[in-house]
Amino acid sequence: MKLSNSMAYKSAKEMIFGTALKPVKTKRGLILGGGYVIPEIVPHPRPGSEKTIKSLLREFERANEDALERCVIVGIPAIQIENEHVFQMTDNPQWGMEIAAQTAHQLDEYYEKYGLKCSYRSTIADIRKPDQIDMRNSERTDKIFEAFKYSSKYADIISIESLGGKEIFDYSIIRNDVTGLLFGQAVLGGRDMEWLWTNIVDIAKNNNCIPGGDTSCAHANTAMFMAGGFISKDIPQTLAALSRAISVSNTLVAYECGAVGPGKDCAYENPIIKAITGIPISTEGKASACAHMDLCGNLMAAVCDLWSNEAIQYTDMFGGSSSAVFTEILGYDAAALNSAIELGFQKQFQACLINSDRYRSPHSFILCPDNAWAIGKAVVDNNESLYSRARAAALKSGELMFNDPNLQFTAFEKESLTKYIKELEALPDKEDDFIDMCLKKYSKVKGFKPSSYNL
Amino acid sequence: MKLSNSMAYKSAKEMIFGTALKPVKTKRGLILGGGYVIPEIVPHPRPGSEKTIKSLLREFERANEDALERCVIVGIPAIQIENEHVFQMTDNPQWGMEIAAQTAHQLDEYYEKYGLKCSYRSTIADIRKPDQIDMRNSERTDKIFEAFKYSSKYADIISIESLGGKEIFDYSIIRNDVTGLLFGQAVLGGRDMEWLWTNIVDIAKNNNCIPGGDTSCAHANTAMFMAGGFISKDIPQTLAALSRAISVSNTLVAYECGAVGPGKDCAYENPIIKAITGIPISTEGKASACAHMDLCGNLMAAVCDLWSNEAIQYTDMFGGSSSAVFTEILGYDAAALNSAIELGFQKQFQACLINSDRYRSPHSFILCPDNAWAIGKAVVDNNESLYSRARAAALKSGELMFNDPNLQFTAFEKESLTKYIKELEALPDKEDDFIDMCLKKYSKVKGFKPSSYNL
Amino acid sequence: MKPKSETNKIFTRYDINVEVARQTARKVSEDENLQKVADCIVSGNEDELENLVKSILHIKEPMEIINGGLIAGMKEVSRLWELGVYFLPQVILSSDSMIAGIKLCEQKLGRPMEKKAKVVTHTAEGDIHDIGQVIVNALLNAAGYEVINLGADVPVDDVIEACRIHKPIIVTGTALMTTTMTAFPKIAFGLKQINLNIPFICGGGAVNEEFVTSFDLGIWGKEASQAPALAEDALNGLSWLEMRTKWNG
Amino acid sequence: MKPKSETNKIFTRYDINVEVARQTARKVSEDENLQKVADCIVSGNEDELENLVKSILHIKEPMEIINGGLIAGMKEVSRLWELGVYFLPQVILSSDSMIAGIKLCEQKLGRPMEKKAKVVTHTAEGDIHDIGQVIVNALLNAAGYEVINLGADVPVDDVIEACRIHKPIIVTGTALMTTTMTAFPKIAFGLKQINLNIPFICGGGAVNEEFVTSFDLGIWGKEASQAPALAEDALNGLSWLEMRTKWNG
Ligand code: B12
Ligand code: B12
Repeated sequence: MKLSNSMAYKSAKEMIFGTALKPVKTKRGLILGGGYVIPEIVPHPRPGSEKTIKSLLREFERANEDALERCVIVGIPAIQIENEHVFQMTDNPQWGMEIAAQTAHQLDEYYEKYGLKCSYRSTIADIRKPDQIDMRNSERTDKIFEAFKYSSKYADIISIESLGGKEIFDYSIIRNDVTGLLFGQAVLGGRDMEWLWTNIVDIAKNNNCIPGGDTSCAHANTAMFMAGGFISKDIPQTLAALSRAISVSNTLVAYECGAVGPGKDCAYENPIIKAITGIPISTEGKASACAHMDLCGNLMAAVCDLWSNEAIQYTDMFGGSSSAVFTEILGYDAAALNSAIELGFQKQFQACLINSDRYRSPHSFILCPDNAWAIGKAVVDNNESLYSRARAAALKSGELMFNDPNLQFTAFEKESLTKYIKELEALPDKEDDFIDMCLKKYSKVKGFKPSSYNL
Repeated sequence: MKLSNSMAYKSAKEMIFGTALKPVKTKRGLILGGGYVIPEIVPHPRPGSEKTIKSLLREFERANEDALERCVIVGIPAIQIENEHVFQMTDNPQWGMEIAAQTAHQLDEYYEKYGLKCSYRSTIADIRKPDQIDMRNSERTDKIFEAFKYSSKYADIISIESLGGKEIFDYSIIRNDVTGLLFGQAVLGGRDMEWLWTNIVDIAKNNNCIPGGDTSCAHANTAMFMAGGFISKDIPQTLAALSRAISVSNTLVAYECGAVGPGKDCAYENPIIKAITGIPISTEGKASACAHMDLCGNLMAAVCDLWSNEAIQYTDMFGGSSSAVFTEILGYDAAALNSAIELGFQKQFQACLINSDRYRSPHSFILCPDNAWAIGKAVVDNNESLYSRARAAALKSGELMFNDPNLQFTAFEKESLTKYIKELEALPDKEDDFIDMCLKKYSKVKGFKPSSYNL
Repeated sequence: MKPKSETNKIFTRYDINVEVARQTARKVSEDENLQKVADCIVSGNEDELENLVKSILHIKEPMEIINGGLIAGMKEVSRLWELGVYFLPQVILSSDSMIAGIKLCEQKLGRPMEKKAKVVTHTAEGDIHDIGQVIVNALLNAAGYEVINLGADVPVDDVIEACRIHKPIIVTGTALMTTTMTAFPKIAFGLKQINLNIPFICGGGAVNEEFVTSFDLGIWGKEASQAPALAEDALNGLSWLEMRTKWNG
Repeated sequence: MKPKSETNKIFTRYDINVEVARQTARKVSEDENLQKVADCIVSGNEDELENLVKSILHIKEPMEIINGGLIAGMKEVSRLWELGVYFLPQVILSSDSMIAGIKLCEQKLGRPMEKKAKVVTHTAEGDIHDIGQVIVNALLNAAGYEVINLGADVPVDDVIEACRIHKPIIVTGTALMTTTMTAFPKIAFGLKQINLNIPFICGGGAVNEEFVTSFDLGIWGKEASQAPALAEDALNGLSWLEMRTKWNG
């Protein structure tokens, strides 16, 4: 695997929602990143429905049908549906397949009857627990690949939210330990992704399916979530920002192994990934309030190709099921963006989205297209190793944060950031040295097995 | 009462979201229509909670608290909370008051502790059923005024969704009878509002409360809802559009009697009202998908001052309670609009919103600012009577629809529209003649009592 | 079918894409006069129909006009509505016309025409959202049932009492508010207590299948247009449980 | 307090508006050495603390160091955390340091220091979202409990078995998925069947008060920071029902 050494976009100014340098075409002809933004709805089954394959099929049938029907009712021209596997669907790969097959059939019907352009992403659950099993060698690992094989027969796109390095990340995030984030996310997570995605891409190719991409959800979103909003006291916002910058190193690996996008919605690092690779990305923001909060609800649409809601549990609302309601909301968001494209106001519209959240928090600040591009540049300019590029990304984002006087910090956030940057600067330059250091430092972490990462 | 004879705005071009010619200042200093858009969240109690005052107080306490807390968490600078009375709150005016008092207290706390700018609208339920009681003389009528008196002690703003003319409207809407809409909405609804609002404005003044405004929800939204989306077969979209145009005649009456805004969110006729009066308006669009669909989810934000969600039932979602989640969504919508204002891109942003829905349906078409203004102009130019201005509005909107070649119709919609316009043209010019005709024509409608309207 | 505007990025007018080829009503009678009556029904022209029926009553038996013209025409209307050609107001106007026509015939007959059976309809206590019920009333009327219309905001006990008195083949309820739908299980309970196992069709935006099938007698009605077929089943002797199995789940 | 930026239209940084005046830790001991130990705990510096404890152990009794330095320092940390001055990582690092210090003292003592009581913690079967549990572990540890940490994705029977063996004063569960939280009532049922009426504190994003209080033994835990106080109540002999009344409802 060759580490990226150049930027797909010459500058952030060229980046805009709806268009990616390398668009992706799905089975029913829908093009992602091909000039307009497409909503991606993610319904989630209700508790209890996972008990039998029959009830789970019925649950997804309803949730997906409601979404498709709502498209026709309000005139949404195109939609992508994502079904994230619940544990049972990957643990019984046959289940995942039956649901994928049913969904593909539903899409076909709407495509035939109404001309609704639609595609389907199936996201396999990473059921490997780094601290409990050998990541490359366990029954659960086998099941994951089986699930990929089965689901890719029917899905347009396959994805995963992989868990490599999670044991070290979890240990570090609650200890203010940015070294541990580098090690867990970039070194371990990146290695796990390389191994995983080499295999996934093969499977996808064999089944004429699109290898979508991965996310550092397990790490950077945990950090974002814990940093929370303006009354949380879990971790400082600045640490979440650094975790996000670092995550580029591992998430990028999926594309370096042959994934072509669209990137997973929950990968808030996707603007940086798009700047480097030119692949189409799915992002989520304000409508994902249904699942978790972030402080960049508008900003995240600035360079999206698909616009998503993270995951909405199926339930009844006055206006129809939650799946229908959120499809409608996403559909209108996309319509406004596409309207801007059609009118030639996309740059002005983008500016409004960015300006809404640029200084709302350190985490949102680094995801603005200009900063995202700059961080991407640091990544490709320091491509000696997964480690070196992650460290460069973190340092760059620190620099950016400190240099913009409009970005405000609480005293604690600022203090912490100063400490993180000092710590990062003091780290060894070579990945090998860094790994040696970390293997020692984290040897006592419960369940950490270097062999899981071939170390 | 003098019928409006001039436009507050010289042209539609001057109309923009966030700013109204006649801003309104609420108790804690929050200014509505004073330069930026404010989210208005409307939580609705869960079934069962209405059983006792204790459980209802607790329900609203939670829903309101979640909304306020979410503002602080994600940094929303200002919010208006609306509580629409459920039947029990108006039927027992004391209940409505206790909830208003509790809410005012909650707002005070957040204002003191965090500086969150906030206000409270209490909307009394119109519990008069035109076909079953005398609108001006019944126990229920008394209770409504009592509820206004009690709630206005604590609320910043009071509103109602009045039901005058509903019996004739309901009869007519399912019979494709545009004459009945004119009679029910403009003649009867307008007369009811005049009587109602003369009293409400007095009560508000006595309690240092703002008389907000009314809506033709009972008529035009029922029509909009029945016209539905692209697979409904209840009534033609063109009839919903005419019902909307007509509704201006009655909704306007509240302001002619002294209401000063903000107009009620569910009044989709508000852009026209704003063009005529210059008052600040609340509107709803995409986020009100949680309550009902419309085909103008983006468009409705084009000239809004408050941006609302209609009503969201309290429930748990992954990301928090539905009240918190929708506050966050509305908050981001408002942030993008305010960002456009700050950047000076408000006209471009507005164009994107309008372009998204302009040709989505006949109903959305007539609510675009240019058309809204033109309809408003027809209203003030034909102000001999409630009837004449409603008829002029309907004819004008028909003309607009027919004259724009980009607006598409189904064959049935077009046929129907042709028929409605012919029917409207053939009607008498004088209101008295029209009333005579209608009193005869609708005498057999079950429960219709002309005395309810002093006819 | 293939998409009409492959390039439309903002919205798609699916209604225009799929607009049903506009079928017209079929001929229902060889008899010129009866066909004219049916035509009036199909076009929903009440005034014209009344004049027509008055004049034909001189030359035809009332029951012949009812069966061969009025009801035959209404059947065509129902067919067009089910095909998606007709919209609701067209059905209502036709139904109004038919009722007016039948009234004239009944005057001539000197007795009311026999209805298929009685049905009771209502909108839940505390709820004034009755448009759904109004539609149901019109459709059941048009299908030949005697509709005992209790109106909106009807107390639980009044519904039970009406059922006790009228012994309808079905009772319907409409609720659009989650705070009012709770009346339905109470009504069902009350009916069972006096041994009236009447199928209780519940509809309206607030209720869903899960809720309505959570109490005995309840059958969920999704669309008002299902009301006549539901009544038909009850008329044919299906129990509430059989009806639920057929329509729900 | 008055709003800081009356004109900010887009967002307000409430965190900056309300940032708590940065209090510092108070002095906990007159003894210079013990105060140094406490300072290390407060700053969460594990390496320095270990060196310090090693050297002081030559001149002080282990139990004196534990009580007068380590635990006293940790109490200050808890106070700052409750005041909103300290963030979670600061608490965790302090707790790590304290544990390391206690270990050294125990070596000198020649026996483990006595813990307050045993607690069992786990994350629900099928669920790998265990950060909530990790926080709970650290806080309970820091508060002097012996934590039997069963980890994530723990089968129902394993939780029951662990309770049977360890007889903890409380058992905790974390579930972030609505599809996994269903394990909790099963565990509660299993515990009752073998007559273990252990307060079962359930937390995690998926569960709410309503759900957790719908089964016996269940007490809803909103914030991980409540865990030590909950354990304290159990230690003081409160039954699960008394605890539920106090913490929920
Ligand atoms: C129009 C409307 C009104 C009109 C009512 C007009 C009328 N006479 O019905 C007016 C303005 C008066 C009104 C008032 C209020 N409303 Co209102 N209203 C609506 C709206 C926008 C549309 C309802 C409608 O007419 N639908 C069209 C009909 C055709 O649909 P339907 O009845 O569901 O019927 C369909 C099916 O359900 C089925 N069906 C129905 N019955 C039956 C029966 C059988 C046998 C069968 C087979 C089928 C069937 O067939 C139909 C389709 O074919 C809804 C929005 C929504 N999402 O529903 C809110 C809504 C129902 N209203 C709401 C509220 C809160 C109110 C008020 C309390 C507001 C206030 N504070 O003033 C008051 C109510 C006061 C009271 N005590 O009742 C809430 C209810 C919340 C809740 N679930 O509890 C809703 C959901 C809107 C919201 N805010 O979210 N409202
Ligand atoms: C980070 C994260 C992950 C990480 C998990 C990291 C980890 N080791 O925990 C990763 C990426 C691995 C992940 C994976 C998945 N996730 Co996830 N994840 C999240 C996210 C964004 C944040 C969770 C988090 O860490 N919160 C921070 C902690 C501190 O909060 P907490 O545990 O709730 O604890 C607080 C309180 O509850 C309390 N508490 C907790 N326990 C206890 C105990 C006691 C005794 C007490 C007193 C208090 C207490 O204290 C804490 C506050 O002080 C949430 C979003 C959300 N809204 O929750 C989704 C979420 C939980 N995930 C979700 C899903 C669907 C998944 C996947 C299935 C996705 C997929 N297809 O791959 C997989 C799960 C696979 C599996 N079998 O488990 C859904 C769950 C939906 C549902 N309700 O069923 C959520 C809600 C997001 C969404 N899509 O909407 N996820």
